[in-house]
Amino acid sequence: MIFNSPALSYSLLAPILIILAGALIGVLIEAFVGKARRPVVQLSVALGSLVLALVQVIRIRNLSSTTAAMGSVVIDGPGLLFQCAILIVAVISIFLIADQDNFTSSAAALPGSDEERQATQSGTVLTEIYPLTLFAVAGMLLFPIASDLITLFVALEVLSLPLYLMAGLSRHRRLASQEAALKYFLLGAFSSAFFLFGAAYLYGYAGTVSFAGIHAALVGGTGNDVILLLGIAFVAIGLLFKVGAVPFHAWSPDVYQGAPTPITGFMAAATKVAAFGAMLRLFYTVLAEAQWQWRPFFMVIAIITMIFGSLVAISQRDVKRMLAYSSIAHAGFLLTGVIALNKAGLEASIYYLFAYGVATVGAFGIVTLVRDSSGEVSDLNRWAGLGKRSPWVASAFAFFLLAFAGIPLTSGFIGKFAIFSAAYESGATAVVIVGVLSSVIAAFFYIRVIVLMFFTDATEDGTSVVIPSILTRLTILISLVITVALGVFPSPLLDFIKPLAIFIR
Amino acid sequence: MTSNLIVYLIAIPLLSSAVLLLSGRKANKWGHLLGTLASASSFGVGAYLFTQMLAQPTEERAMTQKLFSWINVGSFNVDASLLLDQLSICFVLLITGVGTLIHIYSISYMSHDLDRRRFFAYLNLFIAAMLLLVLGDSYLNLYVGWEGVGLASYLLIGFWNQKPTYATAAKKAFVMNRVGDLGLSLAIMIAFASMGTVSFAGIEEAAPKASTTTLTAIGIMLLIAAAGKSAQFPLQAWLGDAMAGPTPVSALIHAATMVTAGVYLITRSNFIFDAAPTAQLLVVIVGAITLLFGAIVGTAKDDIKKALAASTMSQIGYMILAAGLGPVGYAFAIMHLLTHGFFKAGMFLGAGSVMHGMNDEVNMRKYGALRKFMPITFITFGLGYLAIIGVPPFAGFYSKDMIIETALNAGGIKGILLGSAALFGAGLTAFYMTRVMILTFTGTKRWDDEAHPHESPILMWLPMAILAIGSVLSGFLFTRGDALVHWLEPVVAPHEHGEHSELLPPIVVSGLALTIVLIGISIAVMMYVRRPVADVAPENVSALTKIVRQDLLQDVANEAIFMRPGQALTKSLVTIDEKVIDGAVHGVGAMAIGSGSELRKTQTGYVRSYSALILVGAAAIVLGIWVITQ
Amino acid sequence: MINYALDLGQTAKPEAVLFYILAPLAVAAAIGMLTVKKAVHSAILLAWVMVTLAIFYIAQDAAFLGIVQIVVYTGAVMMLFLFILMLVGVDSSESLTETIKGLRWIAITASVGFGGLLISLLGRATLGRSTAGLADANSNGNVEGLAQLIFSDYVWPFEVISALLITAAVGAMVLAHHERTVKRVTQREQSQARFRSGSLAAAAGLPGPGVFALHNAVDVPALLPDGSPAPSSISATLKARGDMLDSAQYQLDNNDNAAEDK
Amino acid sequence: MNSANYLYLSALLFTIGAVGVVIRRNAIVVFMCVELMLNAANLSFVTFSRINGNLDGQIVAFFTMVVAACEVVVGLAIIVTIYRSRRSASVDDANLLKR
Amino acid sequence: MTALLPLIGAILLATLPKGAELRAKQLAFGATLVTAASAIAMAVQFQRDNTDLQFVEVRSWIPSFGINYAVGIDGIALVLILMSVILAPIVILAGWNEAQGGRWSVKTFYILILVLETMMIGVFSATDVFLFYVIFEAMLVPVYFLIGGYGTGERSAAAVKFLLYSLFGGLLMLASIIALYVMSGDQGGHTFDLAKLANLEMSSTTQNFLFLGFFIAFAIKAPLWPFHTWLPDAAQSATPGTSVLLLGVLDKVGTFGMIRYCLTLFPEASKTFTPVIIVLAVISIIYGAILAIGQKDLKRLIAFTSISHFGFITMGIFAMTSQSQSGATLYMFNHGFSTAALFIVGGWMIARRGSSTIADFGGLQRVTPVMAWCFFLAGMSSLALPGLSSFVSEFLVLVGTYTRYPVAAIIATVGIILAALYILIPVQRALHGPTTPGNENLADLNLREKFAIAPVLAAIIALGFYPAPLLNVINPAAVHVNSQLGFTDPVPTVEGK
Repeated sequence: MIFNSPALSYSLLAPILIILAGALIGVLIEAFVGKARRPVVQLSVALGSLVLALVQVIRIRNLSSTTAAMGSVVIDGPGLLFQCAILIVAVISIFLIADQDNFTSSAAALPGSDEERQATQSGTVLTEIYPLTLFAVAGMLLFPIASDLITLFVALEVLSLPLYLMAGLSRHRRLASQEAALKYFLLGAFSSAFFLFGAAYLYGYAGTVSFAGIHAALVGGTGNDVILLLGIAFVAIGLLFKVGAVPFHAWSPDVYQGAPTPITGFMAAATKVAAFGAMLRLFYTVLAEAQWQWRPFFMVIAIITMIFGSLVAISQRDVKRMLAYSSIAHAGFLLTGVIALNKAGLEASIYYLFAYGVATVGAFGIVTLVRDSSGEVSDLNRWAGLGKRSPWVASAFAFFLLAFAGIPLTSGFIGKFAIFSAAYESGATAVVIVGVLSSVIAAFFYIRVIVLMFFTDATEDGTSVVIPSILTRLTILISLVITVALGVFPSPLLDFIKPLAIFIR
Repeated sequence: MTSNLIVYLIAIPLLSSAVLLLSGRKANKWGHLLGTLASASSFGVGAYLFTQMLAQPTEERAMTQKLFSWINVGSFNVDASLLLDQLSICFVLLITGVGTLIHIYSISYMSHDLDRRRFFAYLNLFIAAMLLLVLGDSYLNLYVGWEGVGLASYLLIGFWNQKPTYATAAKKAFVMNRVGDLGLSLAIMIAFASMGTVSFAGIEEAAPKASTTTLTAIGIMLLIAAAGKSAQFPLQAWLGDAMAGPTPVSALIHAATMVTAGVYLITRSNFIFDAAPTAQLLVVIVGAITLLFGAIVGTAKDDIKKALAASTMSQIGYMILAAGLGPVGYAFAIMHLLTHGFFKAGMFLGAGSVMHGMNDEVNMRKYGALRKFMPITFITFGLGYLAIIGVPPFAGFYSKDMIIETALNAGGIKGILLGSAALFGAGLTAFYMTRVMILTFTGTKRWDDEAHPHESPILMWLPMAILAIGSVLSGFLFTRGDALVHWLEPVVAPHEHGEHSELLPPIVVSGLALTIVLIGISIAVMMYVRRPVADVAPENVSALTKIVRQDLLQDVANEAIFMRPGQALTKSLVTIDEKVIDGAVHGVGAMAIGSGSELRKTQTGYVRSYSALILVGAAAIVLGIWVITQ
Repeated sequence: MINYALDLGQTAKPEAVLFYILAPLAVAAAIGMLTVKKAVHSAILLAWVMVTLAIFYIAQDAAFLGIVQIVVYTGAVMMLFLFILMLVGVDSSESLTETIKGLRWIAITASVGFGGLLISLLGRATLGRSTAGLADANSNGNVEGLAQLIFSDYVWPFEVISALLITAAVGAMVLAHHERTVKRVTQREQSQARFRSGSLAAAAGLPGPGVFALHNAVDVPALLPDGSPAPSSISATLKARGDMLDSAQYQLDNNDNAAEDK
Repeated sequence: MNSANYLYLSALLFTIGAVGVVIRRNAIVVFMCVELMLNAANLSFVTFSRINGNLDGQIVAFFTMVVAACEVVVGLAIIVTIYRSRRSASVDDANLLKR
Repeated sequence: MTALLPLIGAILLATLPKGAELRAKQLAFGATLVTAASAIAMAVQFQRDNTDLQFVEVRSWIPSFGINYAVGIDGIALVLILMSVILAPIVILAGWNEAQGGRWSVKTFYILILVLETMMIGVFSATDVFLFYVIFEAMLVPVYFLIGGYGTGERSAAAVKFLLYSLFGGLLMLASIIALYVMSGDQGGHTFDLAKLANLEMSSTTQNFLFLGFFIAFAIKAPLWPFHTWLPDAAQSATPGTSVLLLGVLDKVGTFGMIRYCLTLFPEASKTFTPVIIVLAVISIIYGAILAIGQKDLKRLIAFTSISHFGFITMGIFAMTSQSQSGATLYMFNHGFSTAALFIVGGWMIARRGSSTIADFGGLQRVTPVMAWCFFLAGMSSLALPGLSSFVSEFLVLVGTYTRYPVAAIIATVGIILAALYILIPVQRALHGPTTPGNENLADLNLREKFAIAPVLAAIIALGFYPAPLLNVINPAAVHVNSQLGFTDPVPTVEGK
């Protein structure tokens, strides 16, 4: 028996390795660097590794169309684009995460205990957030380029576990935050089980776990489709859970609301990119030939998701919950991109994911700013009159909402247009029409928030906008600039995406 | 070219009106003078043009002036162009002549009104619009003038609009006129659609080739227009209320000129009516009904102006009747129009003079024995009276007699019916006009002591006197050698004598008419001279009288047929708009919100129900697979 | 058994016997897991299922996995569960009455539907090939075969999984590790504080765990099972001095009432 | 005996695990049910590994065990945290976030 | 392009310091004046008889979707742009103080106005369907804030209703645009060029559906019965200036869109739907008029009159004769001015009285004669009094419609009677009668206000007598539109001179 030593092509894996290295350094910093200097050092390390990874991703874009790590991953255009998007979203989010006011000072202390108070007063901060974030980013980077089921599953867990943890680390309303972590974890594990079960069937069907092998089996299959379909179904459930599609969405409002807001923003934006990246790869390359079986299911799910997300968002009273339902609706819109199953759909999805991700981080960034004496205020009624007190913050938020609503001259519009036209091109007219109609419903609740901020007089209790720290300001500003730029002048990005958006099998 | 002057007829008063309106209070001192001067200059231009026309041979008398191309879209070409021919010059002279007199009268009559300048501006505006009406060379130009006089009429009726009833009267007049305008615009549309032109000349040329149906449709629409403007049945109701305006306005607009525009329209459109017998028949029916209607209403009016208004309505009924009789009647219609312009304007001015002396009292039952206090008014009014009831040789005799005669000769049962109506109308006219005379000038005084009746100043009585002279002489002048008939021949189709055999010889007709007039006078004398006149209208009168006092229920009918259903419709539509249409919109919204909050309940907050949801979703997908792999 | 389409070839007789004995037991244990009240029992039943599965792994030529299943899964992971169960309260038992309206029906319908359809579908499936067996793959030994794959083809996920382990470690630390902001109070200091607090009652300390005493002062007699004070439980001196308190006020039912009043 | 029987068993165990997640209230038991589901999946992998004649399935099962171990660490940490805050391990009590 | 001028103004405004209200107003006014001047200069250069698009400018915008920044105007667009740029300074001058009661600063108000003006010019000149759609939708935002931020009463509800209603229509249009885009891809390359899209081949069913997508969007915008209910609410709540821009200009985008997009892109479907649309238009005319009569609020009343007027415009467009088509465009222009006059003067009345309920006024003619006269004249223009500009257009529409759809024209003509009622009733209640308590001390127009309203009224009168300058520009374009659809005017049954 001869052992072939594996060729890993480290340069192609470098982005992930850089992030992992950053994470490990972060863990070591926890052990060896003094408390006072930790936040700065951690932030620099995290930021540095993210930027470095981004640079590396861009550097290897011409080396693309290669498999690496013994076929465990595929480095191709779309993969790199997803990685880019994730890294950019992560860079923006990291500033927000760096604003430590949002995290508990001592996760182990009981909520409301003296210990917690003392920890907070002593200025202790939870710098473990940084390595955890980096681990999650590493998982996300791996998720859309994974090209076998094992890597996909591992990546799924790598990105999920840190998020489960971080969801429970809010400084304010800690019970709710812990509850969010519990819910996210239990349901996440539940859906992972489905995913794994599906993977088992796919393996059973194809006799291999590699995507190429599954595709080959699909093309030249000998048995009937039952095992395959079960496999697709269960794997899809796992992925649909991550993107928050109905009926696998139920976790997202609760988790979005309970988690610390910067984490919510990061999670909402980056997880979506990663999960849709994986989904697009799986369904565009591996399972494209089985489209007659899975597309009808996806159409139904997309339609239900769009309508449900939009309708339920209307009656929300909490801004984070509302954004959660909005993200559900957006998951529906993005599913139309999966359904499209053509190159235009892929390009549109990538564009949409990036635009949506950036705007989401920005919007959640603003949510962190609206506080009262006991912390962040996410009750919408208390946002009334925000436009009067802090016109700039309110305007920025309104702009993000308009982008979500897909009003022209914002990035959301171009995304919506692109993704719907791709879906229409593929003949999914019904989905497009439902999409358009639910956009109207969606617009309704975005506008409601705008009304509340600008046209309603403030209630007497003093909700105020804190002066944003320089970091938060950076997050919001970058998101805003990108959102405007993508709305008015989307060409550079579209042109950048176009030649790269070709999956290799 | 003299035709270049035509535009000044209109431009002078229009400009004057604009100056008066825009210059504001600064012009209060001289505004009335400017207005009068403008009207007089316009009359001067008109008179000059008239002399120029007289100097031309018959065929070349008509002249046109093209100002500019007004609307030019595709084949729809309308020039702003004026036509002065034998028919329009009659009107020009009447409008500017009587108009000028009334301007003069108004200087004094309105001297105490703070807004006299505005009054003159409106009068000038009216003169300009009315001149445009009669000078326009196409229906569309006519339409501009047509609505213009409506606007002026609205403004003048509502001149004292701080009184709500007056404002309402103005509105009523405008709206009912608009009903007529509807007819006019439809007539224009039909004409354009079928003949591709809207000018008089063009339609006259095309009319013979057009189908009778088309022409009848146009004719009926024009009749509606005429009925609206000339207060003919069934659009007569506004005229009585229009007396809310200052008396000179009533004299000029609601007696002499504007209300006769319908007659002008029908006469001008002779080429259409002549080829559309059905429309023509309708015209005479409308005329006959209105002349009786007005006369009957007039018998029960105690308000001197309303009595005169009813009389106007009736007299215009005569004119319409005549115009409806075709080529034989047009000239007589115009003749009656002109004579009526003199005597009715004179009488209105007389009534104004009486009111002037009586603290603006209009109720004749509060008059009595004014002859002594207002001799000039009495005389001028009396001359007008004699003219209107048709006593020879006053003007009304000639014109009305001709109409009665023509009507009788219209042939067959139609002729007899129309003739009888005209004759009966003459009797009624005699009755109610005598009643007016008696109640106002003779008998015992019934006025309060606060009233100090006095004669009006010269500026007021002079115009009355001139008009009185007109009422005496004009009829004789027009008929001498059939002057007016021949003058108008080129416009209205040539007179074809002997088409119908005469039912009765003219002398018999005249005799018959005079007899009936005498009967009317006698009844009036019996009723109001022999018996004392109460200073309030008696209540214990027959049901018929009550109905007549209510203008034969015209307002009741209008209210019942149009106003109340209209209001109900408006109200219900407003409700429907709010509840049904907007309600549907809101309903959709509410449905979205409602279903949102229902669906929201699925988010129970229990992890276990979420996992159940995932399980259900998975089961559903498995079921789907189960179905498709069946 | 019903004749399903899914025919993957026959196994050896002993394996069949093994399966028909163990599989029903595993299913029974799994169902039992759902129906027992105590979490600990559930854990034991789960461990049994896992052991069963380990046996099946070994039966299916996955010897390494079978051993790992027992050592790692049943041994380590289930131990962790049991530790936590101890922490949370080993005796805590859960009422099995459903509190969320309608959920039980939904759960039963969905699960019967899901399971039934799944099994029915499996019965319908064909793979177009029969069991290949692992004889070839395991020709160099099962462990060697796995090692070959793990360190060549699947080395990348294997490396990445280390990230998972670190995450788990960091996570556990974040949630459990107390950052000391003040010096920990030593036992000595605690005891000194008790005695200096001014009240002698505090000095005695609280009763130890598992002791059903409502009062721990020396002047209160213990209670006999019938509720009467035990005469031997109190010092005669105190009794003589009359300092003994009436233990009736600490009767169980009285105390319940007192607690409620509070 | 047909090898497919392992698959039926696996499906059955998976379903039972899923039901357990839905009907049990104790967070730890719920989590154990998830473990049961993972085990069921592993059984499928091992069975398919034999059917397919390669060891990939066993590799996945092996990875699953590692992943499950990590998950257990994190999950139990979360459960303990919430237990310490609430003195309850019932998932029904964690019901602040809803609607 | 002229479009950029107001935008530059807006940016300049944004740089102004907080307190400088007067400076902001002056700057905004100046910017709109310069824009107007430049637009008029452009109009002078416009070649009348050339039916091609002029002042064409094409720049690549989003090449990957085939989207260009492509503009160009024909006679119809020119007239509408002129109307917009002329109304803008008038609105600013007339509503000099109307931003004061708003939620935000005066500066913001004028920034929004100027941004809106930019978009107005853009939307009329776009020849790229995508560009048009972008501006069409983006325009909603400034208007939304103008209504919601500076309006009165239930302003936020009205603003939301307006926005949602418009968005609904807009998104239906988006669906159609997507379909067009996809089809263009199938037929020789993705493009949004209007001319190229007009030549797409598609089945009649497809065409019908896509037509509806566009038409409903425009019918909501215009607004046509039964999509009108947002308008009265919006008009009631908006400031007069906003209302002028909303009804006078913005809603014209709807009717303009019908000409430019519905007719051009879907000629067959346009023909198919014409009967339905004519019926809707006639219903709008009568319904709007009757509802106007029933209104108690002055602004709502004006809004409903506009619904009636938009009925006329729509009818004119779809009757597709040269008279009706030219008339419809002219109507758009004239309606802009007469509604502007009504809203501006009505706004002054309301501002002075502090109430928009008609019953609260009374006898204004005595107290404020100039204002009363202006209102009266505006009202006369609204009821299309011959001699005023709106008469020409209304009559052209009617006469043009009659030649093809006589019954519709006849019913529509009944509207002129109702018009008399809906104008004269408020005139009587507000201006006539005794001066009611609360109205005795109202101030008459000041010099600024006179300057603001004078050009509007002058235009109304002058164009009534001499509409040729506009008609000459409109006619070729209108004929071009009709001939594209293969329509020629019906020939009169009798050839006359």
